[in-house]
Amino acid sequence: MEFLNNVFVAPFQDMAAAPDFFMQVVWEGLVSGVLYALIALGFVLIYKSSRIFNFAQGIMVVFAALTLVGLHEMGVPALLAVPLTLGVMFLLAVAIERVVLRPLVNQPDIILFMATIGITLFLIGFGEMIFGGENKVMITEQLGIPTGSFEFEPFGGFLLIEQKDLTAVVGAGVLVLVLLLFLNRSKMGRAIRALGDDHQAALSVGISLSTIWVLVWFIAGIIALATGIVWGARAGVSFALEVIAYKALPVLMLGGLESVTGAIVGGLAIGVLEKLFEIYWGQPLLGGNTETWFAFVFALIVLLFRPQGLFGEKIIERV
Amino acid sequence: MFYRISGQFKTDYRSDHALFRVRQDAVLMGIILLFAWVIFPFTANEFVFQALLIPVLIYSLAALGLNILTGYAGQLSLGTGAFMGVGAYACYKLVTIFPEMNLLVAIGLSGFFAAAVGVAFGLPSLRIKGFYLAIATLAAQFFLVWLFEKWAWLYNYNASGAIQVPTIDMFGIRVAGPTASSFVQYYFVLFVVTIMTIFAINITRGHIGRTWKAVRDMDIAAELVGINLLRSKLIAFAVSSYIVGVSGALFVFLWRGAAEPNLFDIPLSFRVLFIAIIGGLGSILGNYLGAILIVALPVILNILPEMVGLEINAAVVEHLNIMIIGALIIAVLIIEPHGLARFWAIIREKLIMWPFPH
Amino acid sequence: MADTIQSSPWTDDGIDPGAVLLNVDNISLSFGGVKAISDISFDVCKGEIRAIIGPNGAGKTSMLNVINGFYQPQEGTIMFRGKERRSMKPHQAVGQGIARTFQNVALFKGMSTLDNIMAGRSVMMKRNLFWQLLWHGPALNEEIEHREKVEEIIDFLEIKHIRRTPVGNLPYGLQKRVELGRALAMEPSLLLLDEPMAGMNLEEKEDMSRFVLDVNQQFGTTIALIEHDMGVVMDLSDRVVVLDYGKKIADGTPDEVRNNQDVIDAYLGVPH
Amino acid sequence: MPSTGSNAGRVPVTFPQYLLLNANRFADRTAMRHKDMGIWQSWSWKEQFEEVRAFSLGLQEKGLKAGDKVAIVGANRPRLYWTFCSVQALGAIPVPVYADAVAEEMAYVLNHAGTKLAVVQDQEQVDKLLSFSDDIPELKDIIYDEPRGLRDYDHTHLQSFADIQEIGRGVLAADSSRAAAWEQAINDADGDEISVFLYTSGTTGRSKGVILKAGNSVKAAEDTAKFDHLTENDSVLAYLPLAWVGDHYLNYAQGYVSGLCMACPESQETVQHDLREIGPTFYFAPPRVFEGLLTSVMIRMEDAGTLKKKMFHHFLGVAKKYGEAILEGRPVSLLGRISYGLGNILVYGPLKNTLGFSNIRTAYTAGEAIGPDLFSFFRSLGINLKQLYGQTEAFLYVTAQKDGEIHADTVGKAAPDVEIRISDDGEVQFKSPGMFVGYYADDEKTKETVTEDGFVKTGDAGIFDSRGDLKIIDRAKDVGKLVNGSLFAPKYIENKLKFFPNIRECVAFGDGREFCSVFLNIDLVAVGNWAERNNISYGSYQELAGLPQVYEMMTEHVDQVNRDLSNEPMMADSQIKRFLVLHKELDADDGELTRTQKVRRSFIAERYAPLIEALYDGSTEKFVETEVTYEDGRKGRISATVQIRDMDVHPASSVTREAAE
Repeated sequence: MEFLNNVFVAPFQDMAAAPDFFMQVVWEGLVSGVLYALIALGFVLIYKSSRIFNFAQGIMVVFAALTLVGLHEMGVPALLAVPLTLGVMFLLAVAIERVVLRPLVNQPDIILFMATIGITLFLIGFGEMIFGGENKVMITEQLGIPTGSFEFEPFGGFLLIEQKDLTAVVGAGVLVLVLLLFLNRSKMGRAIRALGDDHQAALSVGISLSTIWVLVWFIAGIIALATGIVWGARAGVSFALEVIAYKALPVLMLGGLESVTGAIVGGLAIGVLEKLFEIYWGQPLLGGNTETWFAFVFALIVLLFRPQGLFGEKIIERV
Repeated sequence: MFYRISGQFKTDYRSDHALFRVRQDAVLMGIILLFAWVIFPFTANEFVFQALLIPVLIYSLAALGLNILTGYAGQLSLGTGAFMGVGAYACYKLVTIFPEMNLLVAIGLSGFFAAAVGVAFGLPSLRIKGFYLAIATLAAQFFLVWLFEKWAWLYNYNASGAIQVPTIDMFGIRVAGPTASSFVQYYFVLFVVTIMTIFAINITRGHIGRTWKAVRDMDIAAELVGINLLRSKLIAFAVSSYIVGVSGALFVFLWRGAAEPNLFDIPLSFRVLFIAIIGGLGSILGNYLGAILIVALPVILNILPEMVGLEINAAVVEHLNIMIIGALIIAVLIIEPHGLARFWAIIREKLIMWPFPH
Repeated sequence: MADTIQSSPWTDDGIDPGAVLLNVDNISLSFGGVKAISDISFDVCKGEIRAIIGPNGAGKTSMLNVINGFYQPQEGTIMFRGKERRSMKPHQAVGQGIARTFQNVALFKGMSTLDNIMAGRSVMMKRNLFWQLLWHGPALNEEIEHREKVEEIIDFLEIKHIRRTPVGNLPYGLQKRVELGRALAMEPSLLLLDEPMAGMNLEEKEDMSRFVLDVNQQFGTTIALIEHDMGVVMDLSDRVVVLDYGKKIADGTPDEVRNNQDVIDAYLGVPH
Repeated sequence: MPSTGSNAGRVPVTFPQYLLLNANRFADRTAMRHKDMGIWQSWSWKEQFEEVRAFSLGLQEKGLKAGDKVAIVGANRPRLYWTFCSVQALGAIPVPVYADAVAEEMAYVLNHAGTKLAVVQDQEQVDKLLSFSDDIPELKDIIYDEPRGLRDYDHTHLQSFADIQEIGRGVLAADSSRAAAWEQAINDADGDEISVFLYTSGTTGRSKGVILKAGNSVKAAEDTAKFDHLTENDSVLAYLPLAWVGDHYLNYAQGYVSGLCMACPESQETVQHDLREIGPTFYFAPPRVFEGLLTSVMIRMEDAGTLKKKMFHHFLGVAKKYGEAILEGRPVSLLGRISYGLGNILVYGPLKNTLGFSNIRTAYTAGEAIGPDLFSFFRSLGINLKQLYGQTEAFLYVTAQKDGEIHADTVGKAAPDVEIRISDDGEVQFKSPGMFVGYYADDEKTKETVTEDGFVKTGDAGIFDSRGDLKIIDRAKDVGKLVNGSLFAPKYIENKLKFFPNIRECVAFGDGREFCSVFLNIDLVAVGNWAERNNISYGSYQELAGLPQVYEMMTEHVDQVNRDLSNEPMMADSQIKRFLVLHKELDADDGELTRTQKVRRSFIAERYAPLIEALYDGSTEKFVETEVTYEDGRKGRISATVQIRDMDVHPASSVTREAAE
């Protein structure tokens, strides 16, 4: 009885008892969710345009953040470091297209997936060798990101919202909007979207496949940099960041590999839910640290009932 | 060139289904076995045992387990490390609860725990396919490692949170624990790996192996020729996880001596996956080739600069190692997506066709 | 030698020659509101070659998919070997003696011809995991027993020279033949062929026609086939069902169907 | 298992008697293999004995009697080979027929032999026989091996091989004395029975049925089996046409006598592959097969990497230098032996293996002249390739080369127990143990062929060289004489020229003339390649053929031939004094070649009469105009001024002259 009470009643009583704390938890979850969504978005873009399940998206986040901080450490002014980092990400996109994608064109999905794992490893080794493996601090202030915080007192309680988190959410929102505009309005964007459906159709737009690939990987790089700055500001910059990239995976399961909306909604949902679960169930009942697996198990369970994910279309198998 | 197959013909199906349809293959196998069973153990020093021979065998076995699931049955798994952990923890519990139990039996049994967990996490495979399934296996990875950490019963409430291999004797010979000799441990591992490999070869060439490949190549067609997909996939999960579990038990008991939960974290899973990929998916031999490469590479990278008089600090070597493995994976995929095993197959084919190029 | 093939129990399904083997009754099937098949009924008699024809999108393949359990119809019943059923899993359909080939070759690309056909006998191979681990003994004996059957099929279809070739490397016509072999390996009492001659040249078509007829005559296998080439259909089949836009528009002998006005309209694309 | 009682100690004089003997002495050794159902199905001598007995008794039960003729039609299949012995065991006569013969030809043979039963391979042959069943009234029953597709045929006069065997087995089961009686009948044979009718494929006129007697055939086979040391440990791949004397002799006759294992290929297309699998110890192929092999070896090596190609050709050079000497046990320097040994590991061994020649102890070629380079190539690899000369009428062997006495340009000495002579007009005649007794139902032809003193005329012209080896130089009827009375054998000269890769065709003239002269056709591919390598440009065959450099090259070749001829006393006078390179390629479409690419000498002589005239009137060039047929059937005319070259003649070699005198 007590067990049932602990699982099904007590957590909700706790939530109702301290609504301000509940709101704080949801906010924290949302902020993480934004980051998950951003990484997932990078995945989706690349998958849509080239059917590549890009396992390296997570490491690109770390790599971008490291490059930014590393450049700054070498004495490059922060505001110059950003475009330079973008340049590095562009070179990376070109290199990946040349060295990896082009020779592997037309290989089965799984081979390309494996190749991105290869890229991941390479970037880990390369990044560590150049920038060292120790923790770094994100150059938040130097980039002009506000570091203060807003305090609210809803329901007679206390709610703290850090300005950098708010900036992150707003910034991410703007980035997503720009991206959606680009995809839907520009010729290049339409080509990218068409590519997922039909190579020939995309080619008939008159843009070469390699250009599109470089572009898509570059966009993924921009997103990675944005994610890296935001997450780095919260947790510091190190290869431990890579772990958060894994969080994007259940988001993809949930939202579907090809759905931009799915990535955003899935990311936010998972961010919030895992936080709630950790606070109200995980810590009191399971000894905490459930965030490592909650998202995966949750997505797995959802998928069992909806194999196509939340936003996928029903699959009709044909023979 | 040395493969001269003229005059080697089959007069019944039994010999046509033999493992070595060509005599030279059997001879080659004999030579390899001679090295593994006699020459290596009697010439190796402690370093070679610990840094090369034993880990190569254990990693090969783990990759073999993964390869059955991914290479033969086509179900991509990213959670191998955790299943190794299940095997290791199961074995630990078995030998601490039943101290009298023969270690061989304990390891054999611990595989069944891994198999059971594998089947549980394999159940979704009927509904979830491809990359979605790969992500789902990560659920097992993260959940299990978390469990190893949080479920204190698993590590007998040790303050350190780690498992420590006790001293174990078998037939009066010390096989595990800090004082066991590498020589003995090598033979122990070699024995288990040999048996498992024979089983794996047998099952992959039989009709169950064929149903796996059918499911891998085209699951809809497989279903329509009467193959029960769920059954076939679950058997693959069970067999694969069993082997992986056994390798996990060997990993801790016959090599590492102790383990913390994070030992079984995602880097281990990936390590095994790389071995399977570089070695060649859908091949038994490939696991050994891949393991040799992945295990030997850091050792060589460590030794080589010294030998030529260069001094490179350990961290750089470590990073270089990771980079090279990453580049190696990409290179192998580009040159031969089917891995080192296919390389060998091509070389063998060339030797048969010699002097003709094809 | 192929002597033994004649005495194999391939056709032993308890149905007398000429009696109804399969009866499809008022079947309707739709996907998300789109009707693929509406209210179709026909029967297939034991020992005959029954053709299902119709223009593209007529619902022919969907019909086969319903018969072998790949799709579940929303309405109607299927009677096979005297037993009525609403739905079953495809692998259960195989167990009951229904085998099929596919419009787009659906072979196991990574396997050899031999292994592909052996895979067709999966249902009949019973040795469990334990015996498989040991290999020598019962598992090997079972393997050999089935190999012998498979070799008869290989001989029958004249694909000896490609026995060990990975099917992915074979020309299209041969792939189709291997696929037929895989279906035959299931020893079906009803064989469904989905456009067995699609994409073939004249010579390949003649070969395939001969094999289809030989299968029917030598083993007494009942065959239901979909085919576009009208000449082939008329030559091969005993009776023909014509579908158009998911509806049955004619049913009868080739001659009857050939002269049916609805059929002529459908093929000429006259709107209705 | 056959009883040995009544036959103990007697030397068999028929093939069925050998079957009984082998079933005892080689009981469990493999007698027959057949690639079928993916594996080599095998039968021991004992099993083969049982198969034959069952079929034979079944035939007996169906009413087959001594003296009846049984046609055998099909590819190399164990059951068809068993039919030979089954039929012979009853004193009946097997008549193998070429399976690819056109219906008319087949009907002729069946009628001529008077076969009342045919044992055929499959539906195809059944259909063929049924298609002209009205023309062969005597043929009553057909027995087929493969039942595929025959299920719905009317089976009143059609039965499967298996069914007949079932009848035979039924007989055995019902009455155990039948087995003994069957064996007794076999043992009662004294060798005077007719063993087989072999119909010669009629290049001229109708096929003739060569009658061979059992005792003679057995004796011949025993002789040659001993000559080549064939034993029960040997194996052959039976891939030649069943009705051809070569197959019947080399596989069936020698097989029964020596107890070797005969392997039947899966199909005609897989022969090369099956050969590789089986790796026989004894092999026969006509020269064109060896030529095809050499060509394919060279073509396949073209794709190899530079280093490998270099290595390959280096060791081929080594083989050329030392290979034959080592094979024949002649002294070779240590360095040579080491080089060859290395080559054997790197090239010859693997090459032989991929060709299926690894285990070959004895290989034969015959039927036409083989190029010396081609012959040496295979011998230098360590393959004991030899030549034989034979005929259906001789039951194959007339001459054969003995191990260690091998020359590319001869067919060897008389085979064991064979007597050979050369008639005054140059024709080879022989008397041999396996010699035929006559053509079936054709006494006239028999009389034409057999001389009064019992020699068989071969129709081939030949000479003995200084070593006493026979050289076949031409068909006897084509051999002419120069004005001075010496022998002129055009084909002999043409073959020598054609062995040069640069020469595609040639026609020699000289009968009734002062000297010998030739037309040459260059090989467009070979000479074209040469021209490309030497930066010589040309627009057409005609232009290339007329180039002075090409004439230079041809002069060298002709000179080489003359040198060769000068060493042969009988041929020294046939040295080529003048030649020309034709301005167009000889073509079957223009009627200059037969469809089998043989030159039609008389037609060419008529068509190019002005050129021949020019050859003998001393002019150095001649303008000609010729009508040609293009590939699309249109006709046109080409004209050219053809150069004519004079050649120096070498003095006849004195050494050999002395020896000859």
